[in-house]
Amino acid sequence: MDFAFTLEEAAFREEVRAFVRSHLPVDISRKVNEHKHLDKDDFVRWQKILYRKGWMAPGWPVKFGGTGWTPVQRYLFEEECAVAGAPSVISFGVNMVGPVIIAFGTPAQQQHFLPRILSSEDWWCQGYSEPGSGSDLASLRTRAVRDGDHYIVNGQKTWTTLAQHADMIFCLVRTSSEGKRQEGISFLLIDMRTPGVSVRPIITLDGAHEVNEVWFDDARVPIGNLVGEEGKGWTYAKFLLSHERSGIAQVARWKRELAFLKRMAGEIQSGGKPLMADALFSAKVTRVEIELLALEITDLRVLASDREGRAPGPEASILKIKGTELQQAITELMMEAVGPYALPFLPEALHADWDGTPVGPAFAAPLAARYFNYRKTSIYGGSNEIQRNIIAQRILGL
Amino acid sequence: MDFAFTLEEAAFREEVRAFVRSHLPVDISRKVNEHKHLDKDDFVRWQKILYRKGWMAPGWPVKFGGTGWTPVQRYLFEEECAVAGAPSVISFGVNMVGPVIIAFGTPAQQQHFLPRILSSEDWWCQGYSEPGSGSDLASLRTRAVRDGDHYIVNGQKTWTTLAQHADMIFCLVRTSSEGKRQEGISFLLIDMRTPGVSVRPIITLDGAHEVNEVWFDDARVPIGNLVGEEGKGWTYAKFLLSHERSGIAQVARWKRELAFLKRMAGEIQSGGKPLMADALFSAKVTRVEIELLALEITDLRVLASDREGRAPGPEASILKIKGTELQQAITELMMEAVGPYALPFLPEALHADWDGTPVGPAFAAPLAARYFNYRKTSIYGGSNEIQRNIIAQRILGL
Amino acid sequence: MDFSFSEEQQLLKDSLQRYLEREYSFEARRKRIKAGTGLSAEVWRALADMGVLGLPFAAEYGGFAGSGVDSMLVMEAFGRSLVVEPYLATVLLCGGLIDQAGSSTQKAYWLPRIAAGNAIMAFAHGETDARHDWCYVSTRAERKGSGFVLRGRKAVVLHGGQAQHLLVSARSEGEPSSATGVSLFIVDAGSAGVQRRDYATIDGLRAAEIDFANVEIDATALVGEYAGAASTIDSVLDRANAALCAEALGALGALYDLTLAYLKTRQQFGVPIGTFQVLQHRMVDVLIHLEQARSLAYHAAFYAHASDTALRRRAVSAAKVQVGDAARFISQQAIQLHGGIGMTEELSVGHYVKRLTMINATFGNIDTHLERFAALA
Amino acid sequence: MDFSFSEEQQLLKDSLQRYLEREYSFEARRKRIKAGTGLSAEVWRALADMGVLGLPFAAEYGGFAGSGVDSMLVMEAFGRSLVVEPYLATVLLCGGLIDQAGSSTQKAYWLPRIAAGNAIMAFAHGETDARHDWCYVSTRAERKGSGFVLRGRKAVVLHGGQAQHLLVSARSEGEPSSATGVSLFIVDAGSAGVQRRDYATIDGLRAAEIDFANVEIDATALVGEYAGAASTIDSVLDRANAALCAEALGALGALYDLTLAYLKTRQQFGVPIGTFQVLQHRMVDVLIHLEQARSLAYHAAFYAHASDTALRRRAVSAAKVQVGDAARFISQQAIQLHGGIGMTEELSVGHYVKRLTMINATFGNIDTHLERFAALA
Repeated sequence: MDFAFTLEEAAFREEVRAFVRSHLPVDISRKVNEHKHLDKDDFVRWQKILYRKGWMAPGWPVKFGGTGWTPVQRYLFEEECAVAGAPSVISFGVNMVGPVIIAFGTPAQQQHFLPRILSSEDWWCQGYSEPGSGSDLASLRTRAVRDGDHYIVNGQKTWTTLAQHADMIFCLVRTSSEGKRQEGISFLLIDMRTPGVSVRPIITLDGAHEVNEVWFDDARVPIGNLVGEEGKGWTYAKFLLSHERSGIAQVARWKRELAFLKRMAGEIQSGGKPLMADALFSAKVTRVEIELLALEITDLRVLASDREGRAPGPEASILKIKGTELQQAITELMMEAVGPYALPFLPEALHADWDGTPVGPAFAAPLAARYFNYRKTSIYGGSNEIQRNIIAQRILGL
Repeated sequence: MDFAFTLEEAAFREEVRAFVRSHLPVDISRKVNEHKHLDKDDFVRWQKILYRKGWMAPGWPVKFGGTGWTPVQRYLFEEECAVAGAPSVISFGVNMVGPVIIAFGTPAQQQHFLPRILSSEDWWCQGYSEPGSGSDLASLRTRAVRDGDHYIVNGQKTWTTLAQHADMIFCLVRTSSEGKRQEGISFLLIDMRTPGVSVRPIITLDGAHEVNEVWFDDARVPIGNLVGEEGKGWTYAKFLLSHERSGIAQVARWKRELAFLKRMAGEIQSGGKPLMADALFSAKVTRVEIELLALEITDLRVLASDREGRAPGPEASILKIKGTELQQAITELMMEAVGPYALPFLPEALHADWDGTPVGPAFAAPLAARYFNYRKTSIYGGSNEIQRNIIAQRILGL
Repeated sequence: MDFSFSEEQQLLKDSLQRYLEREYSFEARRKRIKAGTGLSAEVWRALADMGVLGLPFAAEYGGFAGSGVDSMLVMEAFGRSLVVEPYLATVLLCGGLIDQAGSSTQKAYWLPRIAAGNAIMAFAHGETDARHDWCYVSTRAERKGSGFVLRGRKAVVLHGGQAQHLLVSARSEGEPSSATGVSLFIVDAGSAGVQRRDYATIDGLRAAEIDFANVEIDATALVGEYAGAASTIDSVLDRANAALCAEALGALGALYDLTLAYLKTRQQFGVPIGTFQVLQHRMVDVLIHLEQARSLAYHAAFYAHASDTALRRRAVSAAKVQVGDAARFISQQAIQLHGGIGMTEELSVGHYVKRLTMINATFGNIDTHLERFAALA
Repeated sequence: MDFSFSEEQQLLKDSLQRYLEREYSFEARRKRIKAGTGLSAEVWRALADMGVLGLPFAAEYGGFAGSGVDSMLVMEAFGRSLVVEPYLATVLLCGGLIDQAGSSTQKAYWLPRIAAGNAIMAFAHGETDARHDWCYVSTRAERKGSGFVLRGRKAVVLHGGQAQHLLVSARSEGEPSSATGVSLFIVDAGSAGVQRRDYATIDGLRAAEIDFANVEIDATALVGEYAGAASTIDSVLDRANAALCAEALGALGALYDLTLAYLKTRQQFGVPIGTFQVLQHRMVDVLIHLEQARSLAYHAAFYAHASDTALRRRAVSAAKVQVGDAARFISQQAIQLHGGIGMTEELSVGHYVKRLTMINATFGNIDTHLERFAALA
């Protein structure tokens, strides 16, 4: 047992740190660190920098443009990016549809789509949820009916994150209503510019436009955009879910946020003394800090068992549950820290180019909205209740 | 809306207080206040005092020896008894089997059993649970087979509280295995001296002998001891459960215990200052105090809706859940308060007549054992999970 | 011991609820908020006509000598309809301060105007470095001639931008955290040196940062004793907190109803999600939180006007803790049980959650009141 | 970054587990406790033979220079079998103190004896008014001639009644809570003026209250620097706490196994109770608590011997908090999920629960370590 990194790993960390330090644009990291709004261009700029370095897709096989890193190297890479305030790479392309295309796509699909993901030419989004299909995904009703060389797609997806920026969407669609519900589902790649595809914004309680409805009205999709076999979409979706676990807990990012919280609470005066000197507040922060340290090690233990070739399995659900609980706790403590300054709501103050005077301390403006926004994390990607069902079934055998 | 008691209620409280102050034996209240072991005789002595005053069965109809008090008067009576450190009246006779006999018993049963309950001549215990029937009470298997003027009873009951002192046991027994499981159950009163009835102690993790197994081996029970109709036992049991709710939360008693905790924590030194000055400990005590205040009012609100003739219903389950949670929290805080003095285990120190020197502060001896003992409260009388099922079904309609 | 409402109270409750259901629908509210005016003249007029604006004041001032329980009924109804009008700021805070500390002249002047809906006022008390310490006042008041000069800045003043007049707390002696040395002044919001920055709050109300740059006021502006306002402020903030607990209770009741209904209708895996035991037990815990919160909100409303200050403070702080815990738990569960739809702007769920969360950040959070209660115990 | 055990460690773990499964069954343990001797000669001998008693010491003292991880493996196995022998008191506490602070003569004398199983020792440190403040020492040490006189009382000294020799902390200067001014002495438990009261603890161990009434000891009794023992005590208690976390981990693993098995076998309403979703999710939370506790128990074991004291303290206090929270939650749920049967003396469940609960009351509780961690952050 050794909690220290090897010399090679330490050297790798230095290499990543040096690169990120010299290449991450300062205006972007400032937005990230100060919880400002990030434009599409901010994400794409950073992703193109990674692309040019060859670090856009650490998890992919080398022959498709991956790095060949060990799980620990990937962990260190993510940590260094997070500490420096790099934006998260948008997952839908590189971490979600990419691995599916690599595993199940045709050579033509691989040649067409993968380079465009690496270069950020295509922005992907995910078409899973429907208004009637939340936790019960297999009940989805968007239909794709074969018509010559095309599928005619009709239906509605919802909670489609950042679809307003997307060039492509990967969808679960129903190609058959016979047999078990899961067996009629196929995995289809759809160009967002296809006639009949429309996007309608959903505004969330924090006032943000992050998710959307995506409507398909007789959208014609070439059959070449079907991944794998018709009716096997459920299998590919499960593969996708279990595949991308590295970084699911986002510990490094939340260590940065926790440090921010502690700095903030050291500055905030609470009736004559710094808030961090308040025993009850300090105890809450400390408990989160300890839990996060534990989660970091739990995450590394899962990584390590990965490296040893054992099946990764449903431990990812533990990381998801605990990770989102801690994210929610941290956003709540941040909001609590600013006291009555949680109330002012100035959406314009969330834009980096806003030159107004903040109300109260500058860090306060995004915090309440952010707390509300983060309630989503225990709902999306399989609600925490669904994750507990998975653990009960697959780890506990209940 | 008025949180104050009426003049009549205040006068009644004074009357009760004066009586309890002058009649409660000091040696008994000392045992109660200091968490010492109470003998059978301690309970019986106090119950006989109440009997002579006519206050043994406040909940019974006047014609059977009840008091005719309003629910608020009963609440005040219980509060005054609790504050003074009176032992709780043992429920099995007066609060459990008594009302069943009053509602469903024959005149002969009423004339025989009720006076003996009032005078504490009979100590009752409850024969419900069996090794295979915990939460699923209807699966019970103790059989009573008719043989002339008798039932022949065979089987085993468990978790029978204080059966070692009991003269009588009221049992749910299976008289038929046909139809729905509930329909084959009857309600039988059994003399503990009947040949074939035996009691075996169960020692609990705190070292106490409080519960027992009760075995029936061809025990002959006169058919005159059947309550109501054969096969209707389940109905009577449900009546019993829903009937006795007053005082289920035992708020007054736990207010006394909380006051004890606060006095204790004021005396205990924690590395140079009183424990109550510790912000984290004080916050935990305060939260319990506030919750207990809330529960007191919730309890009174249920009482009030009772008085107004509305159905009492499953609100009792709320009182049971919250009451036991707070009892467990208080016993845990008491144990936590004494720090390492939770470790010493001197069962002899729990007896009032022990004249040894305590290890550490005198109040410390019972506290860890008591914490362990109180884990039972969320299990017995219908586990808190079962209570939540009841609320979900009967209040929420889920 | 009686938990029922009088006939008059029941009438007030019913008529107010009926009015709000008719005129203050979720859609109507949304439009009013969008207007950005911070109050709606026709609603204010209607509330005046119903007697709600004068409810707490004596009959001689156009009121009904309402009790804490009466205020609770109003605020609970407001909470259920998410009313964003300046009732707390004008009637309970400023009206309360004048009623408790004002001279008979001041009362006779201001209270009838408030009751009639002709005065919008705000209590400029909180400050940037106070957070939840409500003794903390660093704004200075100095005598000048027969009058005073005010200098300082007030933070997150509810409806501070809409008020025509401000009640301002300012200190003439002592450290900012000291309980003594604070006075109250009525200041015309248009006075020279008063600068206001009005903004929206995340729960749909309005608030303002207000600068007082050597604002000169005359002697009649002083409300109550010079340097002796502490106990009045404490008392009025206790009543305001009891009222906020009642408002929270209204919102919590609405969230409970919405969520329970959703559990019964939303289908997943071919059954209503309310058939899943985990969600059933979660909803039971929602109910228990709600009932416990209701008990202490009632208790606080009853004792908010008590002359025994220790009793009043304990009752109010206990309620703020219990209601606050319920608000956190029920808010978080209401969203979780609704799933994605609970996150959207167009459903009322999120708006109840936002208001409840902000109530917890107003006039002392859970920890503050926990410590205040402990100190009184 | 490597979370696996070396071959030697795996071997130690396996052989110790095998031995305990064979010789330290629940029944055998019960009999040993009933005997009231506080330790079992044959077990102690076997542990010496296996090299466990000398594990942490250098080879020259008959040991194996074991790391914190090695101690963890031993303590985790002890936790799983609920071993009540004086390993913590003798090997980790007293052996650790002598190893870290003793002169070469003292080490050469004592460590081989401990390793060979020929010395039972106890660390007399805690006091009546200390509670969880481990700096608190009011027992006095005064110079007398070339030696010292000890005066004071020690509380809840683990295995204090069984030890032939005691390591005693005593103060020559400063207030009882002061971190400096404390020395360590080896005292023969049979010395004139030493009075011991041996008693059982609720988790099956033994402890003692020990009075020192002007106990005279000579200069050679001093271990380490005069009035300079604070950092040694801090370090050894950190290692002891890491070891307690490992012991807790063993007990938690056993509770997890027992409870999960019970959920699968216990039938109610015609099905195993593990089919009820509420109990499933509860058990998932048990697992998550266990895994999080395991992570920090490993972390503490690895850094328990670190030379960077801040790193060591943070790792140990973090583990004591996380493992402590897990111990509370899992203990309470293990009983709850077992129902009545979990309350009985004859099932092991309750015994694990008792030990885990007492670990939380030993060498700093959850709150103490939370505050210690915060102060280091």
